[in-house]
Amino acid sequence: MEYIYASLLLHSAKKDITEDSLKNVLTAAGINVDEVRVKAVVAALKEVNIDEVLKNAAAMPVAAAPAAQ
Amino acid sequence: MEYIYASLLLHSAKKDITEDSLKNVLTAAGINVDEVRVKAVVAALKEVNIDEVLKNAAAMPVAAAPAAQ
Amino acid sequence: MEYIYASLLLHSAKKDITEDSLKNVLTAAGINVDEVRVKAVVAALKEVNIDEVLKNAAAMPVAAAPAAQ
Amino acid sequence: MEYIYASLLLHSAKKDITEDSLKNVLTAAGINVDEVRVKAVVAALKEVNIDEVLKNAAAMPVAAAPAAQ
Amino acid sequence: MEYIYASLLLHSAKKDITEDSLKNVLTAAGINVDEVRVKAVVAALKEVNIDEVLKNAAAMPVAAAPAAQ
Amino acid sequence: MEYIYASLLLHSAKKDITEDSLKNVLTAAGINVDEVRVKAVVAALKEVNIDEVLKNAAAMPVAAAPAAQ
Amino acid sequence: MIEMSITIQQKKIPQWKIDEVKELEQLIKENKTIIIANLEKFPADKLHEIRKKFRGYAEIRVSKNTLFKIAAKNAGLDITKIEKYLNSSNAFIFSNENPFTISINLNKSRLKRYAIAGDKSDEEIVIPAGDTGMPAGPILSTFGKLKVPTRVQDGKVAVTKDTLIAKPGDTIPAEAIPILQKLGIMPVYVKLTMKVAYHEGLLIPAEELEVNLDDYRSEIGEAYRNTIALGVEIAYPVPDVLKISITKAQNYSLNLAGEMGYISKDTAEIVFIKALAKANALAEAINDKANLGIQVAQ
Repeated sequence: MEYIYASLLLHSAKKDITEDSLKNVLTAAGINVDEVRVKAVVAALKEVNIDEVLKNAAAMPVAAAPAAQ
Repeated sequence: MEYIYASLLLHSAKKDITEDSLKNVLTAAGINVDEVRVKAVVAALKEVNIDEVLKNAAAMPVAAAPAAQ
Repeated sequence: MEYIYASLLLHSAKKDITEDSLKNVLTAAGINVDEVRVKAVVAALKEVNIDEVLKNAAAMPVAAAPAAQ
Repeated sequence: MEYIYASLLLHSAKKDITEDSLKNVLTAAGINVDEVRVKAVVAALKEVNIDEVLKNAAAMPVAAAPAAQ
Repeated sequence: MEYIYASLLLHSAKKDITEDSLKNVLTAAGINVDEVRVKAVVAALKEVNIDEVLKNAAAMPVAAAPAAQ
Repeated sequence: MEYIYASLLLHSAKKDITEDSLKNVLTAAGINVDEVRVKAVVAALKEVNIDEVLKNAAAMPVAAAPAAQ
Repeated sequence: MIEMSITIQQKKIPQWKIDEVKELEQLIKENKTIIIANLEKFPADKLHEIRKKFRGYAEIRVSKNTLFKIAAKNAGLDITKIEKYLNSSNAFIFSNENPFTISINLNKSRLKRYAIAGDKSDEEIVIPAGDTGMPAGPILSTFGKLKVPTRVQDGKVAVTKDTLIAKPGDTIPAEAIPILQKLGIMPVYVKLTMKVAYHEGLLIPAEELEVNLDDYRSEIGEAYRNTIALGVEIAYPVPDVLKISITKAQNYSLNLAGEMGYISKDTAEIVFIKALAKANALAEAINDKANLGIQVAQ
């Protein structure tokens, strides 16, 4: 989840999520950055409206309690 | 929520959440760090079992039960 | 909601919610105090078990907002 | 949660939430003010659109954080 | 479900779902295409507002995602 | 989500999800393949037991209840 | 004028009236709160029950308006403000309590009575299922008119299902009245209706005196949820709040991963859940349109 946390960190700070900004954050957290994954994340996020996703996540009704434990 | 994402990033990278590590991550994200907030968050997180919370978060996505004080 | 926030502030500080204490807080917040409302709030809150209400508010499933779009 | 109650009191009275106004309210409620915390809360609130947060409050996916007591 | 996955692949890539495009995708995945079924799926999807269906699916409680242990 | 649908298509056709097979399917769908993302998805899926995940995913009430209008 | 007539006719005034004015004057001077309540339609025999409940912090007096007026004037009250409430039959409540406390307690000390023709119900009236003890006979058709399902059991009428016959505010059907009496259902409230409160120079009209405690409860709940939401958003450094912040961040992260199809060990499940949810929804949608025999994966 590191790449997602880092992306949301940037997003909630209203910074652009670019390969560089993402790498900076991950590196600062002491993570060995996987270039491929960074590129993939940035590319995938371009296709997603993050605010929309978060809004829906918040509006989500009492969700699916996992079927079994 | 920046402080939380940064903390989760550190946590999932298995790094200690200290004032320094948190500041590093936030700064790398281009955020003007508020020393006082960093101190307060780090101190409060010391009392939280993050793994436990994440496990519950995943298992029960929505069921309000904040502490009543 | 000012009168309610002021009352909850007093409550969480473990102070009695009296006409005087309520007026003090409201005035300190720069609010022109309505004497009649203060009286009404103080009388009403005497009858309400605030801790109980807070506990229920917390326990209420946040489902409150189904994705109703 | 006194600092938040006090902040929302000011907000709902359409007053600016400054270190001074917050301290005034807290003091009026008989609370020993923690300067550091006041600073932290005021700084944090500056980055947040309170109205927006309140609008979404009902939809909050407040999960899994039962009172630790 | 292969026919559905293939249709969703085309849809999310913003391609028309035709008998040819569907057959192409299925064949590329090494699947023996059933012409009748292809026809049926393409015909049925014409009568459906796919975006609408997906939006409803997304609005469903999907939050539960137990973190991998 | 194209990469995911393509992976699901291959998986449900009982084909290995390799960089080549994934690229084939995506190309057949008329998608400009992003090599990096293909690599990232294939690498990530290697760490995941898809059958297990799908079983769990399907067991979620979520999957069970599409808006049945 | 009144004073004049008093002086002139003093000898004809019975002693009890003079005493009463004196007593009222005393009560007015000694109490911060005076509430004028309507006694019309209030059964006099119920007054003592309310008095009993108020004993110790409020005194209820039934007096003639003219006597109260004189007493008020003597006590230095600005009579012009309350004059318009001094008509018909009134009770006067004297207390040093907050007027809203009196209002709340009047509400709590309300009594109930049987309905009479023309009454509106103050609460939901439900005829409960079960044996009514009433012998079968013409009463059966009354139950029928009220659409209450019955059957006869050992010669007695038994109601087979809880049946609502009036909601609060509805006029109670006349034919139901004897049945309600036999069943011991008292759907009409007896309470003193406040007209106005006079409190330390403030005049508070009846509408403002009504206190709805449930409204307060729901406002407190709302305020609390707002507070938590704001605390969560700014990561207010209290462990219990941070737990919720973390949960929220995690929920957001998982959903974002799911929507963008980001697969890792932690996110594979949410990604596939979302993909499957969409695939299932689509399969179901076209299954409805044309019977394709597609098995919705379950």
